[in-house]
Amino acid sequence: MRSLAQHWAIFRESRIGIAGLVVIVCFGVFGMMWPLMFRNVWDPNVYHPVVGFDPTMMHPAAPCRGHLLGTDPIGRDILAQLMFSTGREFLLGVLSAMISVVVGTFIGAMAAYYGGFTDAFFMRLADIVMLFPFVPLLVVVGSLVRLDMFSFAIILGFLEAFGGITIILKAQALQVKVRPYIDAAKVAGGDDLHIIRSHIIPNVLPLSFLYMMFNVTAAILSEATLSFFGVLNIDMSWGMMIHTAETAGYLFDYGRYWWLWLPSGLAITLFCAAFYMVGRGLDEVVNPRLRKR
Amino acid sequence: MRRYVLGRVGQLVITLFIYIALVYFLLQAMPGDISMIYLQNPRIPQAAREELKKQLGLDQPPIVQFLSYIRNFFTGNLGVSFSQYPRPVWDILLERLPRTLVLFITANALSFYVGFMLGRVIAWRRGATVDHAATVVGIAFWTAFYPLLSLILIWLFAYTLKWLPLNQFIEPSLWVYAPWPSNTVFGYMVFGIAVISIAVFAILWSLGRGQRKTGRKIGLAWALSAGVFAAGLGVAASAGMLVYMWDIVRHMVLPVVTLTLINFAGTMLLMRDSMLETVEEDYVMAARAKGLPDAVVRDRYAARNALLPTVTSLVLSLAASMSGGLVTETMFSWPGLGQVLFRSALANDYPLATGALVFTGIFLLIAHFVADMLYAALDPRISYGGEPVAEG
Amino acid sequence: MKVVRYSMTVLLFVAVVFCMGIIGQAAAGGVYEMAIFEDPTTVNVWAALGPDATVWNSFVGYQQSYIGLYGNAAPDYVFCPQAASGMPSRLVEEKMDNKTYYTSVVNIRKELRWSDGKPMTADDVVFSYMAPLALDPNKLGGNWPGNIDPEILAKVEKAGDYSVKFYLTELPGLAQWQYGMLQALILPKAYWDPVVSKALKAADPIKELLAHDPKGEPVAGPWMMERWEKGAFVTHTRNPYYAMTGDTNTFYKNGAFVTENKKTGFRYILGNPIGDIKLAVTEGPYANRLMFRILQNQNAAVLSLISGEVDFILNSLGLQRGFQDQLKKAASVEVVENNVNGFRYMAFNLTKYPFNIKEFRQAVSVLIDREYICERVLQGVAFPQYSVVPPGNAYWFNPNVPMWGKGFTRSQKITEAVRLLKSAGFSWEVEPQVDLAKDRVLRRGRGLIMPNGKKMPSFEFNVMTAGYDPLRYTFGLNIATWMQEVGIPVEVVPTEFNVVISKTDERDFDCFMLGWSLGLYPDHMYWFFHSSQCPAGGFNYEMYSNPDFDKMVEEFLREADMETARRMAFRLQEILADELPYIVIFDTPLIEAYRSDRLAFPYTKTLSGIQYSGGMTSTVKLKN
Amino acid sequence: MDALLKVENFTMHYRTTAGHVKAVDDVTFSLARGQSLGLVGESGCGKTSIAMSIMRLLPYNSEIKSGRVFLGGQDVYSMREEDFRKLRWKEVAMIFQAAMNALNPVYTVGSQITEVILEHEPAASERDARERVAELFCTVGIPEERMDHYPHEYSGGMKQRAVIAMALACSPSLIIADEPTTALDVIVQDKILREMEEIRRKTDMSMIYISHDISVIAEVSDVVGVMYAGKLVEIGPADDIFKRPRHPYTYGLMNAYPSILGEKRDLATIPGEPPNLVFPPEGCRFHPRCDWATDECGTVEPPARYVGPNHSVACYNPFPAPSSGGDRIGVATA
Amino acid sequence: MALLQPDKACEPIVVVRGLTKHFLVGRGFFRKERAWLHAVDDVSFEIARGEVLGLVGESGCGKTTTGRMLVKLTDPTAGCILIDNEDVAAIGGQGMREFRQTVQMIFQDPYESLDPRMTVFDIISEPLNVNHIGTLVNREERVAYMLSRVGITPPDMFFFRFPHELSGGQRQRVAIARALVVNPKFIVADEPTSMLDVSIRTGVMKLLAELQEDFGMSYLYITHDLAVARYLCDRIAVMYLGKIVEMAGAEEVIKNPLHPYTQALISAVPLPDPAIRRDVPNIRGGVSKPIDPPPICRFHPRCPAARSICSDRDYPDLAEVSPGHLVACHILVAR
Repeated sequence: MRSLAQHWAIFRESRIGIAGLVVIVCFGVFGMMWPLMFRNVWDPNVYHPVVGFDPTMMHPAAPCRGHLLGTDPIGRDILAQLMFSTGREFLLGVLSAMISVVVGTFIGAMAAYYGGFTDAFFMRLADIVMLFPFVPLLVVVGSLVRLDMFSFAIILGFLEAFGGITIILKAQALQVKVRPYIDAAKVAGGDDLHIIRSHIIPNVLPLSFLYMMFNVTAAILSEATLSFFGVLNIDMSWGMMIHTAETAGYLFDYGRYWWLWLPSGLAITLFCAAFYMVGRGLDEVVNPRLRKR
Repeated sequence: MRRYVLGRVGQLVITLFIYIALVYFLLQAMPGDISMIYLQNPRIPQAAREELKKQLGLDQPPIVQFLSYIRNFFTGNLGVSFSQYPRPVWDILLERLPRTLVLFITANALSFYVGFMLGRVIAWRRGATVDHAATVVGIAFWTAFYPLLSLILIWLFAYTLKWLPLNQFIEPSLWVYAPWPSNTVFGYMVFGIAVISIAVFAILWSLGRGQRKTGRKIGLAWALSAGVFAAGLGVAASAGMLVYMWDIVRHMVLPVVTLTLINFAGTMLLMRDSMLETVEEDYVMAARAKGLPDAVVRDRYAARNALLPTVTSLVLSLAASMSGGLVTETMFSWPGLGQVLFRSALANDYPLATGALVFTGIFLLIAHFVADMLYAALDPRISYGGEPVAEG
Repeated sequence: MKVVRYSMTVLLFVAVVFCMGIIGQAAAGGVYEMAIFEDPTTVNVWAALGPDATVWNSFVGYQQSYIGLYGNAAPDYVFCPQAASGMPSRLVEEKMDNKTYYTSVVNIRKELRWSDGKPMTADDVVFSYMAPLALDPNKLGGNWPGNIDPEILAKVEKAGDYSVKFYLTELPGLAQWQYGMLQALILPKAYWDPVVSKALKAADPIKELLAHDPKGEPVAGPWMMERWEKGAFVTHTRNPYYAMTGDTNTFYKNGAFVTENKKTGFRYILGNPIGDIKLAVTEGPYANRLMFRILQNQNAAVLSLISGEVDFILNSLGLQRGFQDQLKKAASVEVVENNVNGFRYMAFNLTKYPFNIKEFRQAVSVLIDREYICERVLQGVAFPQYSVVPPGNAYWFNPNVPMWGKGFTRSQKITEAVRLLKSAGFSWEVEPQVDLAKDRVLRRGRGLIMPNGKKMPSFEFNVMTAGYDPLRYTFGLNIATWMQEVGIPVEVVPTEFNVVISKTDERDFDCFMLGWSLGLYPDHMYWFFHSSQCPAGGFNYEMYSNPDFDKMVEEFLREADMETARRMAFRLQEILADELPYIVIFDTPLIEAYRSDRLAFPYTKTLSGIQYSGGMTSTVKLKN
Repeated sequence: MDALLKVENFTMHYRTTAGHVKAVDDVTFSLARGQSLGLVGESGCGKTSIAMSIMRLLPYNSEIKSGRVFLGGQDVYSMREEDFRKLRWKEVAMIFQAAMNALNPVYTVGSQITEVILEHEPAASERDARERVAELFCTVGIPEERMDHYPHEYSGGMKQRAVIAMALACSPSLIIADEPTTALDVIVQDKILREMEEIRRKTDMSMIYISHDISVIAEVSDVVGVMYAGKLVEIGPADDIFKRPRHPYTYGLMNAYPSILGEKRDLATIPGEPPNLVFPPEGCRFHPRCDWATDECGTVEPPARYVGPNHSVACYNPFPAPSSGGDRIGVATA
Repeated sequence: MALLQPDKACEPIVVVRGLTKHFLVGRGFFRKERAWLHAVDDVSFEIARGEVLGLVGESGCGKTTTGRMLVKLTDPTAGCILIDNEDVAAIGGQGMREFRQTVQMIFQDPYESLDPRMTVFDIISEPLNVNHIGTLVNREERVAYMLSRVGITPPDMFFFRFPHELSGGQRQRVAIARALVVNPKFIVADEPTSMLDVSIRTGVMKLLAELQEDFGMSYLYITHDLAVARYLCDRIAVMYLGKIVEMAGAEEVIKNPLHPYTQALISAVPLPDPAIRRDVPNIRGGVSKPIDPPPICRFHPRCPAARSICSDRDYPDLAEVSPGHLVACHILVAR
C-alpha cells in the first residue's frame, strides 16, 4: 500500500485516467460559468434554460451570434441549457454515487464483519435488487413519488447501494477482514466498531472510490434514459434536452437540427466516459495486480 | 452434484418468493386505482364502480389480496390485465416472451463473445495500439446515449443505406401469407437455439472432459454441431419455415448490433482485467516454460481461467440489457416484455406490471442459475460437496 | 477442422441468398398501408367499445368493420343515415302497460348484407340494442352507456323485416338520441346471439363475453379483419358484400347534403340540394387490403413514411411539429394541418377563497397572453382559444364570447387586471405600476390583499412536468410569471400527469392546467360544469356551481331540435366565458402526412384530420 | 569439463517507475552435465531472475544489459524465439516456486503433462503420452489413477510431485528447481528432496536448486553459489564452501541460523538490511553490513577471484584458508 | 504436577486444561450430516512466569488455533484457559480491557499484520488508544520508548511512516513494539520470524529473547522449526493433528526425542553441512485432516512402531516418562 503521492504518481501514468480527469475539470469549469454568465452577461429572460425565450427569431434557430449553439424548439438557448445542466449532472452523479458508495461501503463492511444473519440479509437483498430491471422499476417508482433530480439521485444511490456495489465491497471487506492486522487490532483490544471504522472501512475505501466513479456514469446514463422517456420531474438536463427535441419531432432529421441533439448527446457520452476513464485509471492504482511493471 | 443443484434451486425459490412479495407491494402502493382507468366513462354510476371493484377483489385488505395473488401465482394464474381487460396477464406475457428471449439471448451471447474475444486479444497485447484503441472505442460505446445511438444506426443502415429493415420484428407484407403466427416460429427458434447449444455443449463435454482436445476431436465436435445445425435448418426448410426465420433474423440484426455495441465493452474490459491477472499466474508462466505455442498459452491457460469471473458478468449484463430492453424494444419496434412493463406501469395496469416484473425476475433468476451451473461446469474447483482427497 | 468451419459458413451463406430471393418476391399491390403506434388490445367489438376503448382498437377494429343506423358524414360531420334508409320518425307519445313511452320507427336499407352474404335485417338491429341492455351497458363500461342509455331506452322492437321501433321512457336530447342511441353499432345476431346467451349463464357474463375471440364474425362494414399478428401488424380485406359501395355523399355550398346510390337506388336528401357542389365523395373501398403496421415510435413511423413503407400515419395526436419541415421537403409526401376538437385550459378550485371571485379569474384570463404564446412562442403551431367549444366545431362554436384582454399590450393587460381586481375589492401592499406609453412594467405588484382584508397566501399551480410535456410546462411558467407581475402569489409545481389526475379527482388542488379532447356534440358543457358533477367521481373538478347555468344546460341536453340547441349552446358558451370556471387558453392543430404518390383522398380539410375518419379507408383511392 | 550451461557476465535490469532495478549484475558461472548447483540467497537477490534468464522467460520490462547464456553450447539469446520455444522443456525444464500455482486449475494434471509431451514430440500418440505420464507418476510416487484428477484434488506434496513429474516429461538435460520445497512441511520436504536427488542420480541430469535455505542447498548440491543483491558473491564446491566459507556474507548466512545439531550456541547476526537494488551501494554491495569492510570495499567493486579449485569469491578480504580460519567455521560437525 | 506449586511467584501464568476446538466443515443447504474438523483436541499445558514454551508441529496441526484461543481470537469448543488466574472464557467488559493488557500476540506475517493505512505511531499506539491508556503525550513517550527498545531509532523519524516504507525486519519490530506497548505479562508469538529473510531473522529472534528477559514476560512461541524452538524456548511441546504428543525441556526434546513423530520430525530437518548424510525419517504416509477422527492414537497409521494396542485403545494420555518429559504413546508408557 502506498501514500497519496504515490497513488497520484501511479494514476498519472494512466493516460486514460488523466484524459478523463482533464475532461471532468473542463466540465467543471463549464458548469461554473453558468451562474457567471447568467448574472453578468446573459439576459435572464432570453437565456433562462427553462423559461427563456428569444422573441427576435424563429425557433429552433441554428447556431448564430446570439446563440452559439442555437435554440431549441421552444426558443431556449442550447448553450445555456448545456451549461445549466452540467451543474445538475454533477450534482446528480456525485450525489447518487456518494450515497451508493457510502451506504454500500457501510453495509458491505458490516455484512463482511458480522457475517451470519446480517450478511445473509443484505446479500439476499442485493440479489433481489439486482433482479429488478432498473429502468422500468424507476418508471414505477416515478409514478409513486415525484422524482425530481434530488430524489432521483437519492433513490438511484440507494438502489445501487443495495445492489451490486454491496456485493463487491463486501467481497473486498471480506478480504480485509481476514487480514492479520484485523486480528492484531482485536488483540490490541479494539471493539467491533473500532475495527470497522479504523481498519475495514479505510481499506475498502479506495475500491469504494473507484466504484463511485463508475456509479457516476451509471447515474447520468439512467437519468438521461428516463428523461428521454419523459418519466422524470426534471426541468432541464441533457437527457431532457434530447427528450425535448425528440417529442417535438426534431430528432430524426439528423443532419439538419444537429444542435438540438449533438451537444447534449456528446456531453452525456463525454461526461460519462470521463468518469469511467478516471475509474479505469484508479483501477490501476487500487488493483495492484493490474499494475505490475 | 444433485445436492448442489437442489440447494441452488431451493435458494432460488426463496429469492423468488421475496421478490414477488416486494414487487407486489411496491406496485400496490402506486397511486390511482383500477376504477379510474377501467371506467373512464363519466356516465357509469358510483354503485357500478363499487361492484366492479368487488368483482376484481379490490375491496379486500391488501394482505388478503396478496395471499390470493400468491395462491394464484402458483396455479399459473397471474390475474387479468386492466388495460387489456379481460385478457389474462399470463397470455400477454407468453405472447411477448419468445421475442424477448430470441433477441436478448442472441444479443447477450454475441456481445459476450465479442467482448471475450477482444478482451483476450487486448490483454495479451497490453499497451499496444490495439489495446488503447479497443479500450477507447469500447468506453465510447459503453457510455453512449443508447436511444441516440440506436436512432443513428437505424438512420445509417436502414434509412440511408437501406441494408437492413427499418424497424419491427417481421416484414408484414411477407407474413400476411404465413401459415403460422410469428410466435410459433420464434418458439421453434428458441427451441432450436436450446437444442443446438445443448448439443454443442454435450459434444464438447463428452469429447474433451479433462483431456487435451486434439484437432481431430475439435473438428469432430464442429462437424457434429454443424450437423445438428444443418438438421435443424433442414427441418425448418422442409416445413417451409426457413424464409420466415430468415426474415426474423434480418430484423434482428440491427437491434442485436446495437445491443452488442453498447454491451460488449463491459465484458471486454472485464475480460482484459481478469486476464491481466491470470497472465501473472504461475501456471501461465509454467505453460510458457513448457514451450507451448503462444496461442495455446493464451487460450488454454490465460483466457480459459480469465473466463470464469467473466461468466458472472454475463448474468449481470443480462439484467442490464433487460433493463435497457425497454429502450431497444421502443427504438426498434420490437414489442417484448420491456414494453409491456413500461406501458403497464404508465397505465397503472398493475396486475400486468406485477406479472411482467415477476416474469422478468424469473427469467433473470433462471439466468443466475444457468450461470451458476455454467460456472460449476467450467471450474472443476467448485466441488458439489465432499472433501478433497487426503494426501497419499 | 477448419474445413468444417468454412463449409458451415458457406452453407449459411447459401441459405441466406436463397432466403433473400424468396423475400424479394413478396410484394403486393392494392394495399393501403398505415402506421399505428400501439398494438390493439382486442378485436372483440364488445371490449373495444367497453373497457378497452383505446383509439388504436377503434382504428383497427370497429371503425373499419361496423356500421350504425346513422353516422356523421365527413368532412362536415353531417348527421346522416348509414344502415337506416331515412331519418327516424318523430318521437310520439304512446301508452303501453300503464307506462308512457316515446316511440320512433326507423327503416333499414334492404340491400345491406353481412360479409357471409346473409342480409342484415331488423333482427340484427333489435339484437344490437337488446343484448347490451340485457347485459347492462353501465357494467360494460366504455362507450356502451353513451350509446345505449338504460335510463332512457326501454326496448327496441321489430316493426317489420326491415324496420325497428324504439321505446324511450322520456324525451331524449340530441346527445342521447341523434348523437347517442341512433349511432350505436349494429352487430350480427346470428353470430353473437349464442355467445351472449352463453355468457349470460356464466358467473361473470361480461368478462366471459369480452374474453370471446370473435373468429369468423361477419361484419357489415367495408373491411373484414384478416390477420392480427400481435405486435407486428393487422390486415383487413374487402368485405365482398359491402352494400354501400357506390354511395355518393354530395355536399352543396348552401349546406344541403345528398346521399345516393345509383346502383341500389337509395337516396337521402337534407336541405335543398341546388347550386354549386362543394364536394362529392363516393364510397369505395378502392383498395384490396388494409395493412396496419404497428411501429412503436414516431421516428420509426416517419422514416417508414418517407421511405414509402407506409402510406399514412394513423395517430389521434398527429405528428409533432419538428417532422413538418422534413416531411414537406420529402418527395411525394403531403402534409396537412387540421383543427382539432379540444382545448387546453387552466382551472381554479372554486370552493377556495379567493378563487371563487369571478373578477379574480377574469383578471387572470386577461393576464394570459394567448396570442403571444401561440404566435411568438409556438410560432403558429397553436391557436388561441376563448370558448369551451373550439372554433373547429363550426356548427356549435360561438365566435362572440367575451375575450378577456384580447389584443392588449402587456401593460394594458396589467392595467385591466388591476382594474378588475380592484373592482372586486382587492388591494396591494405595493401596487403594480406600468408605463402604458412605453409598454413597460415599472413596478411589480407585491402583497396582494384579498377583499376580506387578509393577505393572499401563496398557492400551488400544478402544471405538467417538463418531461411529460415541455410545451405546457413552459406555458405554466409563463402564466405564473404574468400573474406574479401583478402580485398574485402563485407558485408553479411541476406535477406528474397521474398525480394531477388524482388531485383533480380528489378535488385537492388550488389551480391546475390540463386539456380535453371532445366529441362533436358539445354536451361536455353539462359534464364539466353542471353542479351534479361536483362530488368525487364527477367531472366538475373545479366545483363550479351556478343554478341558472344548471337549469339552462339541462334544457340544452333535453332539446331535440338542432337549431334551438345551437342557440342554447351559444348562450351557455357566453356564460362560461364570462364566469370562467375554465380559463380556456389554446389548442394545437393536428398535423398529418401521407404519401401523395400512393394515395388520393377525396378531401383532407376536416375537423381532427384524416385520422378522425379512421384513415378514410373506404374512400381513399390508391394510385398504383 | 563438459559445460551444459554457461552464464557469462550476465547483467539484467528491470525497468520500474522508481528506476532501474539492478537485479542481476555481472554473474558468471557454469554447470557441468550431471552436476547440481545450489543457488542460495535472500529474497530479491536475483536467484529467480537468473533462472528466468536461462529459461528466456523474462518479463517485458526486463532489459539484458550484457552477457550471454549458453545452453548445451547454443547461445540462448541469439536463437529465434520460436526455435527456443521448441527447445524449452526438452533441454531445460523447471520446477516452479509454488507448485500449487504452477498447475492450471481447470485441466486435469495428466492432461497438462501429456500436452507438453505431444507438443514436443509430434510423433507420439496420445496413448503413448499417457503411458509415459503413468510411468512418470510411478517414478515420483503418485498413484497412476490420479492422472485424471484436477490439481485441487491433490495435496500440497502431491502437487509438488506432479510438478516434478511434469519437469521430467521430456527428459531434459537440465532442471531448474526454484524453491521446490519452500511451502512444504519438513517431513514432506525431506521426502521430496530425497526423491529428486535419486532421480537426478539415476538419469544423470543437471539440476539447479534455488533456495533461501542454506541447509536445503547443503543437502542436495554439488556446487553452491551464494548470491547477494544481484551479485554472485561466492561459488564453489559444496564441501569447500560449507567447510571454509570465504565471503563474510556466506559466513554470516551460515551462522545466522540455529541448528538442532551440537550444543545450543549464540547466533551471529548480520546487521542492517539488504540494499535497495535501484540504488545499490557503491563498491561491494555488502560492505555497509560487513564487519570486515575496508575503505576499498566502499569504492570499487571487488572482482571475483579464485581462492581454491573452482572456488571463487568476490571480496577484497576473504576469510583466509582453513589453517588459520578454523575457529571461524560456524557449523559444528556432529 | 511438578510445576504446580502454591507459591504465588511460581504459580503458572497460563494454565490450559482440556482445550478443544472443533470446526464445522462442509455444511450444505440440504446437507444433514455435519463433519467436524478436530483442530485442537483436549490439549493441556502450563506456562510458568518468565517461561517460554515452544509449540512445534507441521502446518494444520492446530498450533495456531491453540495460540488464537489463548488470546481469545477464537472461542474454544471445550476446555478452560486460566491466564493470571482469570478464566479467559468468562472475561468481558472491563475485564476484557485488562485482559488485553495482560496478553498480547505477535503475528507471523509482518507485511499483513500492520494496517497499510496507518502510520507507525497509530499502529503502536492503537492498544493504548482503544484501551484509553494515558494521554496523547504519554502515549507519544511510550511509543518512542518502545520503538527505541525494538531497535528502531531515532523513533520520531519513524512516527509518521507507513508500513510500506519500512523493510520487513523493521515491520516485524514495529509489530513487536505494538505487542509490548501495554506491558503484557504473556505473549503468544505465532511464527514471528518464519517470513523473514535469514539475515534479518536472527536479529528479530535475538530481540525477542532479549525483551523476554528484560520484561520478564512469558511466551507461547509457535513455530514449525525445531531449531528455532530450541534456540528460543525453555520447553517444547510437539503437536500432531490437534494433540500434544510430547512435551519436555527444549534440549531434552532435541537430544532425546521419545515419541516416534518427534523423532521423525527431527530427523527430517535438513542440515547445513553436506558432509552429513541424515537417516531417512522413519515414518509412513502423509498427513490427513482430522475430520471426525476415531478416538485412538492419531499417529498410529504412520507410526513405525505401531501395534495392535495403538488402534485398540483410546487416545494415549500425556504421561511423564522421566521428570518433566511427557509423552503420549501407549507403547512408550507401557514400557
